[in-house]
Amino acid sequence: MAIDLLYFAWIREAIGRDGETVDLPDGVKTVAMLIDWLAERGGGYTEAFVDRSRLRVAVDQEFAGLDASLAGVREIALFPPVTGG
Amino acid sequence: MAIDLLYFAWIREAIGRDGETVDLPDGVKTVAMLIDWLAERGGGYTEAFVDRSRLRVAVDQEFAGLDASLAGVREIALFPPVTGG
Amino acid sequence: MTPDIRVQHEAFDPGVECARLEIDNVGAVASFTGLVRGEGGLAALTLEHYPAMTEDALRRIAEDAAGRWSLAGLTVIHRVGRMTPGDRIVFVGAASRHRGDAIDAMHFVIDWLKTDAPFWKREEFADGRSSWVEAREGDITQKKRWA
Amino acid sequence: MTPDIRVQHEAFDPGVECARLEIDNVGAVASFTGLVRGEGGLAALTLEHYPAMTEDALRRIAEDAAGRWSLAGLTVIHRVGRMTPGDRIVFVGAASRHRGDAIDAMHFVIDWLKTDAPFWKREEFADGRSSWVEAREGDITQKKRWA
Repeated sequence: MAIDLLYFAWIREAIGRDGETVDLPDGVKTVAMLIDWLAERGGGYTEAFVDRSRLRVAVDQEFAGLDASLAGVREIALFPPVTGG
Repeated sequence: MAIDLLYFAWIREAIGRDGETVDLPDGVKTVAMLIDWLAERGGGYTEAFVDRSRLRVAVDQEFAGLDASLAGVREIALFPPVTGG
Repeated sequence: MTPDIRVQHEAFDPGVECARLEIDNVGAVASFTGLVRGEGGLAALTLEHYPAMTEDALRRIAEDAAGRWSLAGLTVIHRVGRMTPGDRIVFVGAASRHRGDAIDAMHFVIDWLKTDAPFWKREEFADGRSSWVEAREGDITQKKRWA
Repeated sequence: MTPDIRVQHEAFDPGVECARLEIDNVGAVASFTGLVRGEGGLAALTLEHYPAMTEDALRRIAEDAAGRWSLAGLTVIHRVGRMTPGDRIVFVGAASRHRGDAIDAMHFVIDWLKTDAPFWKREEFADGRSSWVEAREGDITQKKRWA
């Protein structure tokens, strides 16, 4: 299954790109599993996801938890806690 | 003792003037006594002071209670609850 | 920080007043503007006040706010005289490093102004009636929130 | 009442926005303006956001406010891109018949915006350092006040 990933703020900087489209392996069912899978790539990915308490997620443009399912999802955004306003 | 009285809003309208200087009789020691004394004049005075729950007072330009003393006071203002803003 | 207190017949411009509060290192400006509502056939509102006391009463409220919150600027303007629907009556603006201080100080000043500043409103209606506005019990309740 | 939501690179004018909220029968306009503070040698701030989501997130917060309070108008403007000290970042304006609704709605929107809208601030300093702003624990606490 193909899914669009978007990265913001220091997640984007650590990974070195603002997004990508990936084909999910069969076993990757939740956002947490997606992050495990990405972190295994090493380098900037590992660095970006080393502290998951500082990681926030949107699933199809809605804030979600790390336990959110990936079933039927088209876009996952990964970013630090927001700091606007 | 001479004291300046000021009237505002419907107190002023009932009495028909915005203020006056009065010579206080000896027994008039508090704002409440002053009001009793004024109310005895009849007409607009009686009307203005008929409902004391709706009466507010400033003594020398500070909000005060009806029990405030008149000793050494120069100016008493009598008015309804404020409605600015 | 000296509060800027004005009691005046003239109109004021909230945009100009807010911009004036954008002082160095201010991160937050909160403002409140109160206007004459033209409901129920209201034709005009006349604001009477106690000139010798009004500015001091406003200054006391503003200084109380300045003691409770960290402020870089605080402006309170209240018009007196006759106004018509849509006219601005009152402005409170507060500036601070952080939003909480600016918003709470502004809110405090307008709540206290409603009960502790010597203004009285008289309404005139299109049909010729006129009456003094009654004080609202809710204003006392609202003010007590800050005790 | 449809909230007016804008996410833009361009500057905005709080005075113009407040005046726009002075609609018929509005008795109260409350506003908040957030500015770039030039403390600690800050040279510039860059606001990054999640374009596909930002406006919806702001609209959701605004509609939540419109459901909680009686509002005649609600404006939320957030700039993105690079800004320098003194620049305005964000504006929230609320209009209502009564002051409590306008002030509380404005306060609610800015509090929720701080935690529920996808913006991120990167600071650049005069000495060349740069860093992402850390989220403040206090912003979460502040938001929970409205639960």
